Formats: sequence, C-alpha cells, structure tokens
Amino acid sequence: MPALEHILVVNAILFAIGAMGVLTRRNAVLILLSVELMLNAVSLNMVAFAVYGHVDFGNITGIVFAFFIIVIAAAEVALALGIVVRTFRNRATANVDEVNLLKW
Amino acid sequence: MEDGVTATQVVFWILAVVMLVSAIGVITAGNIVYAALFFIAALAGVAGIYLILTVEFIALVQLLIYGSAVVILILFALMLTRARERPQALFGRSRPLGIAAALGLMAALIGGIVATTWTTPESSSAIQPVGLQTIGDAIFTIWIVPFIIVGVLLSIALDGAIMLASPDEDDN
Amino acid sequence: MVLSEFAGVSMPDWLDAILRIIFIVALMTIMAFALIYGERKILARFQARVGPTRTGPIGTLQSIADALKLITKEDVRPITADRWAFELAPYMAFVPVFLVFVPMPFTETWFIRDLNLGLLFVFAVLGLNIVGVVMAAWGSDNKYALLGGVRAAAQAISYEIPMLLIVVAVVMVAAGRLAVDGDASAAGSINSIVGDQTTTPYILLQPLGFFIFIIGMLAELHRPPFDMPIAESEVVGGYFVEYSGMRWGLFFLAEYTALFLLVVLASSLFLGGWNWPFGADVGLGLQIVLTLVKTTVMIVLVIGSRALFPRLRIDQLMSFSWKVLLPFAIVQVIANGIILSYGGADWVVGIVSFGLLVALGGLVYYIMRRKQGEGARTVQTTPATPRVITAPEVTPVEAGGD
Amino acid sequence: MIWADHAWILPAIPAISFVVLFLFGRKLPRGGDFISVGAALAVFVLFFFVLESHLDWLGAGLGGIRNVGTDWINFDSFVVRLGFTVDSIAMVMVFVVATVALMVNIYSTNYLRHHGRPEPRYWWYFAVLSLFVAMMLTLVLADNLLLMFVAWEGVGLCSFLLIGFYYERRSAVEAAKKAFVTTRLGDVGLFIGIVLFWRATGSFQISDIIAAAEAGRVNDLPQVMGDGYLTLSTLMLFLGAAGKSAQVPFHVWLPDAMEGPTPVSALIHAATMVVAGVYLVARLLPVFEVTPGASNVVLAVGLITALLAGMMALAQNDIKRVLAYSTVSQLGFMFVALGVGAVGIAMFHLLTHAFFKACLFLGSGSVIHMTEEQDARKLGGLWWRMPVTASTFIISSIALAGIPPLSGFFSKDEIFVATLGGANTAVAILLGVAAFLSALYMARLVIITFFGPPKDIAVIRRAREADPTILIPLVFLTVLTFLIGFVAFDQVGDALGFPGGINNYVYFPEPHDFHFSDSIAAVTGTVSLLGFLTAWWFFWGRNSHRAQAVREFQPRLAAVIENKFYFDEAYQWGIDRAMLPLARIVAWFDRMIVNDTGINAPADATRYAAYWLRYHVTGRIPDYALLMVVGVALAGGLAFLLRG
Repeated sequence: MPALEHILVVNAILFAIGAMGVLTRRNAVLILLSVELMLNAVSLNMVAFAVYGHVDFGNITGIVFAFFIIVIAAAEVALALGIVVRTFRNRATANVDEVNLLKW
Repeated sequence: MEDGVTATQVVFWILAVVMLVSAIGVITAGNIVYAALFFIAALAGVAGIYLILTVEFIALVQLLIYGSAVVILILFALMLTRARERPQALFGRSRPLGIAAALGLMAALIGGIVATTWTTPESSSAIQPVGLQTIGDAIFTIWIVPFIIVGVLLSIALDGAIMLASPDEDDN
Repeated sequence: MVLSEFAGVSMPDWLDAILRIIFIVALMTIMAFALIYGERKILARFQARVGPTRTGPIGTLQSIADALKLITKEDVRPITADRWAFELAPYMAFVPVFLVFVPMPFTETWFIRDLNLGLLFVFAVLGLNIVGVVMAAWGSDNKYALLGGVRAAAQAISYEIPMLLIVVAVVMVAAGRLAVDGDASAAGSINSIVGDQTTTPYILLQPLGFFIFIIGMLAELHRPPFDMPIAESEVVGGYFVEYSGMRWGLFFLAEYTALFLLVVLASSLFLGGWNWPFGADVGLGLQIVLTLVKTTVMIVLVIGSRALFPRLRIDQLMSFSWKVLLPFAIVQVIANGIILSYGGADWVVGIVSFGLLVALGGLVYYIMRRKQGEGARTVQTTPATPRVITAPEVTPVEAGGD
Repeated sequence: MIWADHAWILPAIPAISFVVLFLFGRKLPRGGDFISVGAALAVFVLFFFVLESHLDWLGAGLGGIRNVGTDWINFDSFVVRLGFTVDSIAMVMVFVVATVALMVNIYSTNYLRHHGRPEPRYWWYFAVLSLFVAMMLTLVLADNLLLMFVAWEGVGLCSFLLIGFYYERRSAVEAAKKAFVTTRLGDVGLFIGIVLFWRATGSFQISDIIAAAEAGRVNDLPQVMGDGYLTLSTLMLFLGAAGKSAQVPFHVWLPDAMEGPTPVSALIHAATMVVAGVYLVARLLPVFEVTPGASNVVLAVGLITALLAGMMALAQNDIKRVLAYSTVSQLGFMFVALGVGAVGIAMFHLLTHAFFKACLFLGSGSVIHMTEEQDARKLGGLWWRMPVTASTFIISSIALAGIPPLSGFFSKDEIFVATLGGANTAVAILLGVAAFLSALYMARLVIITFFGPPKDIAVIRRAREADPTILIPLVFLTVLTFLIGFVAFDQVGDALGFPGGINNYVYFPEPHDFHFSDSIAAVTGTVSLLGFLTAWWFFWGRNSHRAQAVREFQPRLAAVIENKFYFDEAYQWGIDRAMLPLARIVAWFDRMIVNDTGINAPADATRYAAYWLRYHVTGRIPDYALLMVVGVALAGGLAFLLRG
C-alpha cells in the first residue's frame, strides 16, 4: 500500500489541476470536466482517509461519502449540461466569459 | 513488504502519473473532445487507485457512472453545442492568473499535507480491505436517509435536466 | 488453475493468470469466427439460401478468409477525420469487451478471476465500450457516423438501466438463496450465482428478468430489431461507416465478442451456466460443453431474431425502454424486495415474476392494438385522391408514430 | 371564582373593545359605540364582584392587599410583573373610573352627534375611549411602577388623541401638543424616579419599594447620596404626579385641554386621568413620609395650586375653562391632604370630586351641545329653558363649594380637619381662602350662566333641554353627588361592608378615623356660604357693576389674574429665549457633526469606494472563481504559516 501522504499529495495535485482548469478554461463543458476532476480528487481523498482510518477507527464514512459524491456528480452533470445546452440555444455560445449579465 | 518499494506502490505511482498527466491533458487539450477523452483516462486512473485502496465497489461505481454515463452525457453536450464546428480559443483572458492561483492552492495544500503528522496504521499490511458488505451495511443502515434523499435528488435533477434541455413550445 | 487441473502442474499465480487470459482470448477468437460463420449460415437458411460454401468444407474457413481480407486491406482514413479519435476508437471499443471476460465462468473453476463484484464489473467495463463508439462517430467527421454514434450511445444508456435493475433483482434472489448457505455477500460473484443454480435455473424464478435481459442484450449489441445505430438503410452503417480494413474488423470483432459475452452472461444468470439442468452433477469436461451448448442455443435465437423481426424506429425503441421496460424492472426489484424480506418462498418469487411478464406482454399487445387502430383510422380519413403523391408516406406505421 | 384574583379582566374588556373597534369600528353599525358602552357597562358590573370579594377578604381578616398576575419580563436580575394589586385605594379608583366611564360613554353617544348624525371619526372616538378605560384601569391596578408607567403613558396618549379629536381646528392641535409635551416633562421625571428606585431596591414592585423605603434600605447603597438620593427619587416621582395632575407650574395644559370634546374633559381631565398624580402619591405616600421634606413639597405645591387656580378660575369667561381651573384647584386640595399624610381623605375628596366635577362638565357639555356657545358672557337665563341641566349643575356646584350636606362638604371639611391635625394653622387658613374662592367662582359661573337676563337671543333660542341619553348621566351623577359623601360615616360604611367608613377602608398606611367636628364644620360651611353670598353680591343681576368696580379699583392685579399670572407668556419667553437658541445649537451639532460627519461621511466614503470598486465585478463567472481560489489558497497558506 502506498503511504497516506503520497496519496494525499497526488490528490492535492489533481485538485489543483482541476482548479487550474476551472480558472483557465472558458468553455462551460471544459470547466465542468475540471470540476469533475476536483470532485474526484476529493472523493479519492475521502476514500483514502476511510481506508487508512478503518483499522484504527472502524469508520468507513469516507467511502460512503465518495459513493454519494459520485451519485451527486451524475445529477450535477446532467443539470449542468442541461444548462449549457440551454445557454447555447439562447446565446449561441458555451463560453462562460461571454455570459456576463451578473454585473453592475 | 516491510521496507522498500512494493509492487502495489509501483502500480500506484504508475496510475498516479497516468492520472495526473491525463488531468493536465484535460486542462490543456486544444480540442474539447480530446479533453473529454483525457478525462476518461484520468477517471480510469482514479478508479485504479480505488482498486489499490481495496475499495473495488467505489472503483466500479466510478467506472459505471463516470466512465459511461457522465462521459456520454458530456460528449452529447459537445455534439449539441457543435463544439467542432465553431473553433474558438478555449482559454480565458485570465489564464496566467488562474495558473498562478491554482499553483498557490497546490502549494498551500501540499504544504499542509507535508506539515501534518498523519495517524496511520503501523504497517501498511495492517490495512484491511473494506468489504462490500460493510459498505452496504453502512449505506442501508446509518446512511439510509441520505441515501434516499440522494435518490430523490437524482430523480429531481434528471427531471430538471430534461426540462432544461427540452425545446420550448415556440422553439420550432 | 486451468492447466494445473488438467496437467497437475503447480505454477505461480501470475503465470496462471496469463495462461488463463491466453486461453480465453483464444477461445474468444475462435468463437467469433464460429459466430460469423454460423450467422451467415443460419441467416441463409432463414432466407432459403445456403450461405458460404466455397472456402473450406461447407465454407467453414470463410471467416478466416474474411479476416485475411481485412488485414490486407488498405487502412483508409478520411482527410477531415480527427486522427487520434479515429485511430484509437476501435481499440477503445474492443478492449473493454475483452476485459469483461475476466469474471465469466465457463466451468466451475474455469475463469480468469472470480470477482466478488463480478456483475458490477461486467457492466462498468462494458459501458466503456460506448466511449469507443462515440469516439469513432465523432472522429470520422461524417454525419451518418455521428448520427449512428448518438443513436448507439442513447440506446446503450437507455437499455443499460433496465438491464442493471434486472441484474439487481437477480442478485437479490441469489443473495436470498445464498444466505441460507451463510454467505449472501457472494451474490455479486457470477460463479456463485451459477453455482446456486444446480437445481433451479433462475429463468424459473425471474422469467421477466430473462425477458428484459434478452431485450436489453439485443439493444446493447445493436442486433435486430434494435439495430438502428448501424442500420444501413438509415445511417449507412452507422458509426463505422468510414472505417475499413482491420480497424473495421476490430469493431466487428468487438460486436461478436460482446454477443458471445452477453450470451454467456445470460446463460450464467438465468439458464444455470455450466450446470446440467435440475441437479445432475457433471465433471469439468462436461461443464464447458454445457456452457457452450446453452450459449449456442441462445446465439441461434439471437441470430434468428435478425431474420424474424423488422427494425423498430429509434423513438419507439426509446419509449419501449423508458416507459415499459424500466417501470417493469423497478416493479420487479420492489416485488423481490418485499417478497424476500418477508421470507417468501422461491416459487412465490417465480410466480410474481411470471405474472409481471404476462402483464408486460399484455401491455405491449394492448399498445400495439391501439396503435394499429389509430393507423387504420388515419388511413380511412385520408382523402382518396389519386393525385396525392404523398400517399405512401401516410402509411399506418408513420401516422401512428410517437 | 374569586373575582379579585382575576382583576385583569377589568382592563381586558375595554382593551378587547378597543381592538375590535380599531379593526372593524368603521364598518360596524353606529360606529360600534354599543361595544364601547357595553364594555364600560361590563366593567361597571364586574367591579362590584371584585369589590365584594375584596371586602370579603377584609371581613375575613385576610389582609387588604392582594397581588395577582404573572411575570412579564424575567431576566433574573430584571423582573417586570404583569401584576395587579387589588386594594382599597385601587378599589376607590376603579369605582371612579368605571362609573364615570360608563356615564361618559352613554353621554357621548348623543354628544358626538349633531341632530342625530354622528360626527366624523365617531368610531375612532369610541375606540380611543375604550383604550383609555383599559389603560386607566391598568394604571390603577398595576402592582409595579413599570407597568404603571406604561399605562401612564397610555392614558397620556389617549388624552392627546382625544384633545386633538377635532384636529381640523388648529387650536385643538396646539392644545393636544401642549398637553402632551407638558405632561411629558413630568413623565421624564417620573421615569427617572422609577429608575432611581429600581437602582436602589432592584425592584419595580410598589410594595417592595415601600418596604425598602420604610426599612431605610434605599439609603444603604454605598454609591447613593443618602437622604439626597431618596429625596431626589421621590421628588422625581412627584414631578410626574404634578405634571399629570396639572399642579403649578405644570397646570397650563389642563385649561387648554378643554379643546377636546366635553365628555372627554369630564372623563379624562376631571375625574380620572388628572387624578392619576394624586393616586400615584397616595400609593407611594409611605415613601414620601420617610423622605425628609417631601411631604412639605407636596403640601406647598398643593396649596399654591389651590390658591392660584382658584384665582384664575375667578377671571375666566369660558365655562369649561372655569371648570378646568376649578379642577386644578381641587387637585391642589387633594395634594394638601396628601401633604399632611391623610391618604384616606385625599382619596375621599378624589371620589367626591370625580362625581360632581364630572357632573359639572357633562352639564356644561349639555349647555354647549344645545346652545353651541361656551362663553359664559353670552349665556344667561338658561335655567328655565334647561331645567334638568341647570338643577344638576347647581347641585354639583353647591357640592363643589362645600355646602352641607352634599358630598363636597364632607370631603373638604375633612381636609381642614386633617390640616389642623397636622398642626399648621396658617396652611388651614390659606386653604380656607382657597375654599372661599371655589365657592365664589362656582357661584359666579352658575349665576352668569343660568340666571340673569339672556344676553344673546340666538343662543337662548337654540337652548332646549337635551336628550335623555345626556340627562340620565347627569341625574345619576347628581344622585351620587348627594349620596357619596355619606360613605364617610361609620354607620354607612358598616352597612355597605367596610366598617368605619371610607377613611377606615382606605386605611393605608394607618387608619384615619372620621373626625367630624361641629365647630370646624360650622366654620367651613360658613366660609362656603360666604363665598356664595359674595358672588351674589357681586354678580347677581344688576350687581355686576360691583365686579367691574373691583376690577377698576386694581387694574394691574385684575390684569394679572385675567392673564393667568402670565404663566403661558413666561413659558413662551423661556422657550423663545432659552430653549430655541439651545435647540439651534443642538440641531447644528446634530446636523453637522453627528449626521454629516458621523453618519453620512462613512456612507459617502463607502459609496465612492463602491463606485470605483464595482469595476472588479465583471459579471464573468471565471473571475469570481479565480478570486475564490485565490482566497482559499491565501487562507490555506496563512493557516499553514500560522501553525508554524
């Protein structure tokens, strides 16, 4: 088994990569993908904690949470893509920086 | 197994590298479909790490839901928004800032992880695989209410997605 | 343990695994060739032809000839196609199908690995197959290919859900029965499920499940009457329209491999797999024969369906999945849950499932009757002017659509 | 059901009536006046149940004071009770309030109509009347000063609303404002007094404060000023009492308050609200008695008020204003009684005064209602046009003047007895002058209003006897005026259930027996008769040239009296020369320093900052996400650095 720190560091990098994607991309679908990367990093973290903590604490909550995260991610993707499609239909773009009505 | 590098660790690092490289591919690919394909690779890497962590269930759920359903949805969305026909810059204006911020985040996270003393089992062989039955028991006893709520949430979200994506009365 | 059982040799685990993989892949290839040959022959018989006869004795080498032709054929890639997606797609479609063979039990001990979550593994990995299809569809830069790919993806998602639910129902039954022996958690393993069917094949307990599984299987495999994604008269071959040579061959191989795979799965889940029906104990050698016999019978049925049924429309297919199969699958799961949690006997499960199957049949019959009625009325109200050129479009099927 | 344990019902009934009228009065038939009248009737009837159970306790020796109620606010160290005290003083007050309120309610149903058509805001009048009754009953029943203060302000509010009832008239608006502001001056003192007492004793309960004062604990606090603290607190309370009861120098609002409808004057500005000050001092008299000098202040203020108001009443020509100054003067009598420590006598005079003064006001209202004229100089010769009104008015005037055997005689006589018992002959003689003055101005008012030749033919033509709804309260109150004086006698008290007469009933703090002394009674009766005769000599018929001669004999003094000792002018001067310049400085400070610099400057700074900062709000989600990540990274880095 790899050490917990290693897994956590890998997850942190994955999370930061996801964040980077969210910040640098402008296409809504790509941003969604990056968000999914971040979610994956988080649930991987939870699973790692749960697995490593299982012996000492008998607690597998993290695994259940990872399960929930995956399920909710499915719902979120469905909704987000619905929004993207709708936005595209209304504004003929899927770029989030062209959707700028949220300002003064 | 006590010291040195075990086969599991080697596999882990291979998977981690694959995963991270794919993730970088997701955020740098010049083509949206490539990004989606890289995303699948990254997901496969994550699933592999789940396997290494002995939670096959989560790994398979990950593949089942992300690998097929989510990716298919994303590809659908790409096709519906005609990503290919309208080539355009995929990066926003604030790209350097975003990279810097994300790197700062990464530094903060890694610094925190490295600086923390983690309480882990003495030897890695002490880690027990978490059985499917354990997970099932947890989900259907302790977490039954969240489980039901998640189910309802999923139905509602899918209905909402259908409502969102379905054409208006006057669209045609 | 394949070889160790046959040869009495002990060997390290990894070598054992590799040998098993080689064995299965070899079996797969042979089965695929056999299937292609068999299909051509059987279809020919349905259509009052004789099929291939020239290559080899009664045309048995026809598949090998085809393979040779495909390998030697030029690998053409359209100039506008996306290179990576186009070239990787066949592998992406093919590899998952092969991976799925890992937990498939051909005999009591003859499998690559008996996974505890075998059924979940099958569906999780098989689902990846569709990614290859979509890659091919998109990468080809061809409208027909894209249409076919979208159809394939929609169809795959739609039919995976009722199938998965039915598998859940089967696992519930298996878990209930295995719990008597003390290990309900083994119900996710395909081999355990097969092992539980020594006396009672699950088709008796879950006839509705078998029906839905077969329907879903046909849809997953793009077999008639659910072959819209690859229908030549509609989308000119679908997502692999631009492929030629061995890449096309890989798609082809993947299709037939998947057919074999799902048939094995169906026979394992519902027909008792390697068991001799109703409890007779047979040796390992006979077990593989039993498996092959059962799969062959089902393959013949699947191929026959291609000759027997007309193709559905894509919207009919979707409606059928979401509005008929899915509700019935959910009802099946709930019914199983209720019966099993109150300790209902096996025959109760079987009768309830059979009742649901009858209800499903009745519903389908009712819907078809109604559609026909509507169509008939539409035809009657059509003005019988000979000059109306559009008259052929107002066929009963068209008018009764949706 | 022990009614006295449920005394909260008494204020609750008119309160409900108010809510109903306030919400639906406009839509109800007759403006919902029957609800107000019904509520007053219910209070009047229920009062006797409460009184009966109170007397039962007294007879059974269970003590005269019963506190009932619940905690209203409870912060452990700060407890306010929603509590009611049922004791003899409260019973006397409730009797006054219930009776007069009922009479005034009945009377108002006619008075607030012109030729059968209700005036505008008829429903609103009755709504506020109900609210007033509820507040007044709460005031008299409250067992703690804070609840009492709430009700105190409540009745002040009702007084304000009703004085300004005819707000189309500028004078009414001014009068309402004047009454409100003037009494507010006293109320500030009252509130300070309440807070001071709370600070010293930690309680708002009247019984606690009395007990603490008597035990000297008010002086025990190290940080307080000893006797000075107690004196200050007590005088602050008295300030409130003087403001409410229109004592000099706060008396100026009461005559102006006559701008309100006359029944309101009868109820609020004669019988009930203005005696709240007397009631407050009576309630807390033990505190005043242990406070050095406080009683003397009360005595002095009462005496000065009685004399000055009596003189002012002499020179007024408006019927209601005469009565108003008379009220002020009589309240001065009550304070004199309190000043010598005779609670029972003060309450007795309060009781008798309430009825005859209400009767006088309602009688004057009858005259005003029918003749539409309230200047006494234009009236005259009304007695044969309005016999019932005239006779009730005359009888009440005789009672006020203190001629036996009417009620005013008994109560006033007792005040003299108590004053002499307080061993201060000079005070008694000055009070005798005041009593002489009251007989004089009442006789003058009666003579020029009801007798003599008619001075205005249009007025006399309009004058007719009023409707029964006006006359019934008049007659009822006249009967009470006849009878109520006899409750001072032991035998009457025994028969009614409170042995020893009213002075014994109001035994708080210790019993005062009725010292009916023939000689003193003869003197006081003679003084009153003398007043009447003097009035006859100056004002009857053609004798009025004598009054004119007096006026011309000392024109300066006459002018001073006619101008009410220039109180209003002095106040106006003070306001113009002192208050307004000060107010201008404060206003400037408020506007420039507090408002512009303290409040607007930060707001402007924020606005200008926002004007420039808004450009970072691009509306583009990626920018927000970027800021979010930067924030998280910074927070994480900071946390990492801080933990070392």
